[in-house]
Amino acid sequence: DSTPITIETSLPFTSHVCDVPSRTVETSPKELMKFFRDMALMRRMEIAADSLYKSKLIRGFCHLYDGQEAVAIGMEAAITKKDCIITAYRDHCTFLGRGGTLLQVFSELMGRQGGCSKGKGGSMHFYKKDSGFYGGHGIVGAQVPLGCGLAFAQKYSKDETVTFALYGDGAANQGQLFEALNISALWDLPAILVCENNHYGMGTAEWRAAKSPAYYKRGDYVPGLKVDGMDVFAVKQACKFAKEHALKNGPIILEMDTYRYHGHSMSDPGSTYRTRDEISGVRQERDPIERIRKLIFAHDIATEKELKDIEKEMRKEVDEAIAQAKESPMPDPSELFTNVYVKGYGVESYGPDRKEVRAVLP
Amino acid sequence: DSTPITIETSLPFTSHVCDVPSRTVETSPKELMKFFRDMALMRRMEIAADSLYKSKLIRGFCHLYDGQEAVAIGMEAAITKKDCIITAYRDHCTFLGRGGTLLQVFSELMGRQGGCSKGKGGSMHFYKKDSGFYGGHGIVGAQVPLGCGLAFAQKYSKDETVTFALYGDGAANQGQLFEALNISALWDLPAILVCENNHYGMGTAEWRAAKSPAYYKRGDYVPGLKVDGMDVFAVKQACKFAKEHALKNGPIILEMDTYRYHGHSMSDPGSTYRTRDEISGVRQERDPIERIRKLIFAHDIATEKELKDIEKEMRKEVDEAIAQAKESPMPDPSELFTNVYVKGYGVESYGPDRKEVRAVLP
Amino acid sequence: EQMTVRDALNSALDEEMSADPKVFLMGEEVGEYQGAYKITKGLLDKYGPERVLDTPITEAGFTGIGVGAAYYGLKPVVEFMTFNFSMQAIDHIINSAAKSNYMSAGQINVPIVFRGPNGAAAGVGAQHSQCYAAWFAAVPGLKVLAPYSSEDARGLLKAAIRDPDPVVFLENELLYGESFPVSAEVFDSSFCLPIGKAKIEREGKDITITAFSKMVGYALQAAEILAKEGINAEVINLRSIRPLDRATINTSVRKTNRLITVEEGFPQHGVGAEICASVVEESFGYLDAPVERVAGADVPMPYAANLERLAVPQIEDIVRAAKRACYRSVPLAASA
Amino acid sequence: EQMTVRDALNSALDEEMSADPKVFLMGEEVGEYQGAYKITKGLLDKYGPERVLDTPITEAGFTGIGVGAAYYGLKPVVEFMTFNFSMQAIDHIINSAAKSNYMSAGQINVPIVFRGPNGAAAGVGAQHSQCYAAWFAAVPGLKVLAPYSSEDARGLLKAAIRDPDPVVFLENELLYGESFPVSAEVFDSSFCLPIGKAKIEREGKDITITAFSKMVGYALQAAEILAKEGINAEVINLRSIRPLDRATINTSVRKTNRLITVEEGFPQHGVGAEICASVVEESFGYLDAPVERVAGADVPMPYAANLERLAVPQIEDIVRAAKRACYRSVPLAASA
Ligand SMILES: Cc1ncc(C[n+]2csc(CCOP(=O)(O)OP(=O)(O)O)c2C)c(N)n1
Ligand SMILES: Cc1ncc(C[n+]2csc(CCOP(=O)(O)OP(=O)(O)O)c2C)c(N)n1
Ligand SMILES: [Mg+2]
Ligand SMILES: [Mg+2]
Repeated sequence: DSTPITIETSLPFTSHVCDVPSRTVETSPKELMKFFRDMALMRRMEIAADSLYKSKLIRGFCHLYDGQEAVAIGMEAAITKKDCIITAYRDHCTFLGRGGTLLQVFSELMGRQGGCSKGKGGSMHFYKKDSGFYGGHGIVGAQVPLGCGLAFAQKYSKDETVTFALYGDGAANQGQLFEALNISALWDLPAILVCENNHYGMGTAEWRAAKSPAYYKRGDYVPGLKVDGMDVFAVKQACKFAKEHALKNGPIILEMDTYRYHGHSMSDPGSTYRTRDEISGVRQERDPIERIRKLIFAHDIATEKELKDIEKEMRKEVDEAIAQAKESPMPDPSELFTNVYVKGYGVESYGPDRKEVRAVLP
Repeated sequence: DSTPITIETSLPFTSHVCDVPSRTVETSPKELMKFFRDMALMRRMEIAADSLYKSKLIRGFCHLYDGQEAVAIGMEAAITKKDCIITAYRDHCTFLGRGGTLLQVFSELMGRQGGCSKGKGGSMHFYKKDSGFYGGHGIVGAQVPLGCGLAFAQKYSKDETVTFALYGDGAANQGQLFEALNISALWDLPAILVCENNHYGMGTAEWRAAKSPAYYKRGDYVPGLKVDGMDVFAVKQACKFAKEHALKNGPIILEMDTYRYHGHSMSDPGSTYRTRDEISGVRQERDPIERIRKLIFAHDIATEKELKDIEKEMRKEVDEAIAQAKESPMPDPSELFTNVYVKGYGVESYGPDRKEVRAVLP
Repeated sequence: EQMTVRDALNSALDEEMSADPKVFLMGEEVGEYQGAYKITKGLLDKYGPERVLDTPITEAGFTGIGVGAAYYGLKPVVEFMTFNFSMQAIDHIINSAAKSNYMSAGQINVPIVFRGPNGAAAGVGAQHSQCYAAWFAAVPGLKVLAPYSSEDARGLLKAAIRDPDPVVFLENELLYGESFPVSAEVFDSSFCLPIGKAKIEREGKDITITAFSKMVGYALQAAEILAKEGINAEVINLRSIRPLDRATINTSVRKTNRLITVEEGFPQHGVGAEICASVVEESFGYLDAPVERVAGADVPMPYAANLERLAVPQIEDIVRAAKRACYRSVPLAASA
Repeated sequence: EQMTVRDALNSALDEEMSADPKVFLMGEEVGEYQGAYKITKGLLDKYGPERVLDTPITEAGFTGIGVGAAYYGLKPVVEFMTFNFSMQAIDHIINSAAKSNYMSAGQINVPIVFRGPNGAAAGVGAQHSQCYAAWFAAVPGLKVLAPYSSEDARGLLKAAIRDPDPVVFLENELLYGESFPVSAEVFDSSFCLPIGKAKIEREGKDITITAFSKMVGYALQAAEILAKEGINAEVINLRSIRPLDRATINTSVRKTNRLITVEEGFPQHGVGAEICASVVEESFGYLDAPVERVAGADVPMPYAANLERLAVPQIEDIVRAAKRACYRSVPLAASA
């Protein structure tokens, strides 16, 4: 059902040295249902990852995205797979948004062959180059210049596409971001810097890490927009606006006001540096999925039961993917030595006991 | 003669999120004569360094400061030796301003024992810790966080002093500067960032390296002042203002509009990326020494001949220092192994042929 | 009595801060969060926000600030959440810290400690698992320490903080929670270990095994296994990678005539290569078998558990290499 | 015919840019200024500002941008004015470039070249003289090349640009102006040298000398002197530090039974240490004398001319070490 429905974004946009997009957006029952379904799937996937971690099937770092779903979904709704996305370690949902599968996600998280990086990357290093997803980066801030480099390549190749480089409020203070922004502005690169401001960098509240936590203004001479990142329509509208802007005028910053429900990673209970009231307040008043649920009801698009059924379906999809992923074998030991290089020139590479384990690189 | 004389700075100051200091400054015949003498000495020293380089007595990189003298002199006039200064590789005159001697300068430049770093540092690495000069740094931008660290230590030690960290227009784009500024602002450090904007970073004009070459504004949420860096009184006034500001409110940026007459370093003729007219225009209209000479005449403080005599005297001082420096011996070969550590624990260190040359570290 | 490595580090920081008001801590999450790995737990409460400083995630900036404060005479202890992030700040560690005393002919010494977990942890992938021991210890002007036990951690961290030169202090996340027996002496607030001295953890006569950090534990376990097969291994805990205690290593090899080096880092230009070269230079004639290097695999760290296990030395790798070295007493060529 | 190293590099860049529109150059002063050392002279004029990009002095930013462009499939050649400044960007070289192909299981390869002068120049002091060969070549995922002659420079740079993996290309400022004889083949635009292969610059039977970059010239001159004293040295120009051509080195040592390694970088964990370890591992029984390492002094680079000379290997250091190795044929211990 594609009947147009006109709605307003939750809040007006606030801008820095640029126009503001309109608050009025058009949607349809179909789009509303899609947003609900996609976000519910992400939510469920992350909850499941949490359990898998607790049962020790996922190891190391694991950063969950629940609460921030509207950013990934709204952004995808505004762009195509020819546009590029690059993000940090909190990358499961971004990958899913780009068309990655649950099976790839869970296989990667459990270090199996079926993972999107064949089990070699892990939670922080998801990629899907064929639909413009360039990772999954573990070093805070690094993905921003990398994303500007993708934008450079798009412009160099005259592709008329743009790159969205996502980073956190903590990352927003990184010097390399300012370096890359200056170069992007000098060269008019179609780079959109998306600050996912979830208000904490690990245990540090934004104002403790930034003298000026108005991240949409931090580009100084680069335009910026502040966006309600819990409202998928605001995100979509802002990303559309930004893409047009970037193709014409070069870089722009989007600050997405969002929230992560989980702790920073699995070792962080997420409750020492913020109150439980704060978290439940956001859940009650700003949750991106609940917002869509309400809109669906308001426009009589589906019943409570129908939405619950969808959520059950999502849960089932997730459970099935996990079951399948568990069947995916561990990588073959020979994979230890593959992909070090594209071209290995037949030289030798070594294992810990080099007299016992060595391989000739292809 | 300390009779007060009231003058106006060449231009009004332009400010960014702060008040402007008054253009009216008080001076005296004595101060005017001192400024003339000090700047003339610097000028002569740098010209002599140029000749020494050309006769191969100075090796490697050598970055000259002629044209920018008003910054070093005006800054010193506003502060004490308990305040700290840190700068980049263009450091000869800053060192002299802090009370270093010509003999130390030329000895260091020629790699002799008498140098301020005993010949081990070279042109880019002058220091005078006993009067608050912390170098002389070769890596573009690095001195800015280092300077903020000095300011941190001053505040930590409750010394009520400040640090001036000098950097070029090219360095102004370095990410570490933005990182250090954010931290300095969060911690209210008494750090004064002095951008010596000589309009070129090597062969790159400011606007080719910076989307926004308004360096006094680049601190965004940090106040800034734009200052005529060719007017020693404007510099002095701004530095006084900045010191007071920094002690009370934390960091501030001073952009000094200045000019280097020489090329970037000795291998750069300095004339491929700018016109000879531009250079001679600055010399004729904005030269910091000529400005003082005119003021001295305008206030009938000395005659043309008297000033010429001073310049001759400076030349003689410089020539004598060079002659003396030439007598200073090369460092003793044993110095190769000194100062690697303060505390060497009696371990061995090695020369290229370790079986032949090794030393026990003290 | 027992003490965890975490407590050893925490108590060392605490005591040195209490002894010298110039000592202060800075880094990400060291204060209110009590440290990402809780090494700085309780110190903000005890010493206040002027001496325990939470920084933004801007390693280049805060490291530069730390080094500048050390120029002035303070004694900063800079925590990297892990040493992987030190690469963003490495220019300050090398060019601003390590070289200043030399360039200034002794005017500007830099009493600073850079500390944090180094090398492989568990399941954290390629960007979070690198060992920086060989890199940092290549650079004159730096001192590089790598504790294994609680005694090491406590004694070496105290030594590092008191030292007038820049010290890179490489911890291991997987050891933080491990308990070690410690003597009464170690509990004393004056306790301190010498920089530049290795420790013979286990005496032996048949083969020398050098290791540092977590690998010391593996080497000791390998030595137990070897003992059962009649091979009596001497295990050297390097403690200091720079200065490297060449004397202790060579003395041991001159006794055992055989050498295995163990490390988790990449093999090429590693600590093992240096030790091998140092022994060949000083004690060539004493070697009865080729030196065996056991090191991290020559690949970025994979995530999958089975591959990760293959990528870092295991006890059996050490045992196997040791046996190879011991069963071969005549140079290869001679027997070929 | 003769060609300078500068012309060799310049022509290689020119030809590869003309052959492949995906190749572009970026760095400080590479365009309008024609390169700080004039390696990119004329290329802005020829290829325009879209393919020859002057950057601000922000190494972390522009290196990250270069790596990102390579992710997308372009072939950036990133110039560091000198490799000393690569430390500001080293996180991108290691974590963003070297590890991506592995972490993505082959999805994201990174066809990029990082080039510029490396190591000691003349009179530029401690912060501008570091050799990064051992550091970079420690890291799996990178390839590290170090040309000596014009043939090397041309053939290896072309190979680096065509290679699908990240290559660190270490030049030497003091060689830029040097002329070398080159064959007609080298002038051909298809000319290319294999990555991972060393070159035997001079055959000999008495001792093997390994070297790279400027030190190859010193080794050759030392070999001339040694020849007059009846010592016939084989000189190996490594060309590739990673992959290291262990086969060529070991084959040579099995013939000569003696080895000297020469490099300008710091000794600890250096290229010499690795070569020594590799030879001990593979050819221990063939060694008739301890391996001799000749390397930069274990100190930051001093400025004064006399100290600087003492801080880097001289021809006489190589000659002396070679003689020591040759006059001693029996292991030390045996004679002790
Ligand atoms: C350079 C660097 N320093 C430190 C870390 C450790 N670390 C990982 S995530 C993180 C917090 C980042 O916060 P933010 O940018 O707000 O992103 P969020 O996790 O909230 O999505 C830190 C400190 C790192 N990965 N890289
Ligand atoms: C990180 C780094 N990159 C490059 C260089 C080489 N370099 C030395 S000075 C310089 C230009 C700096 O210009 P600016 O900051 O304007 O200072 P000025 O020389 O004009 O005083 C460059 C590119 C360096 N020393 N450090
Ligand atoms: Mg955040
Ligand atoms: Mg400049």
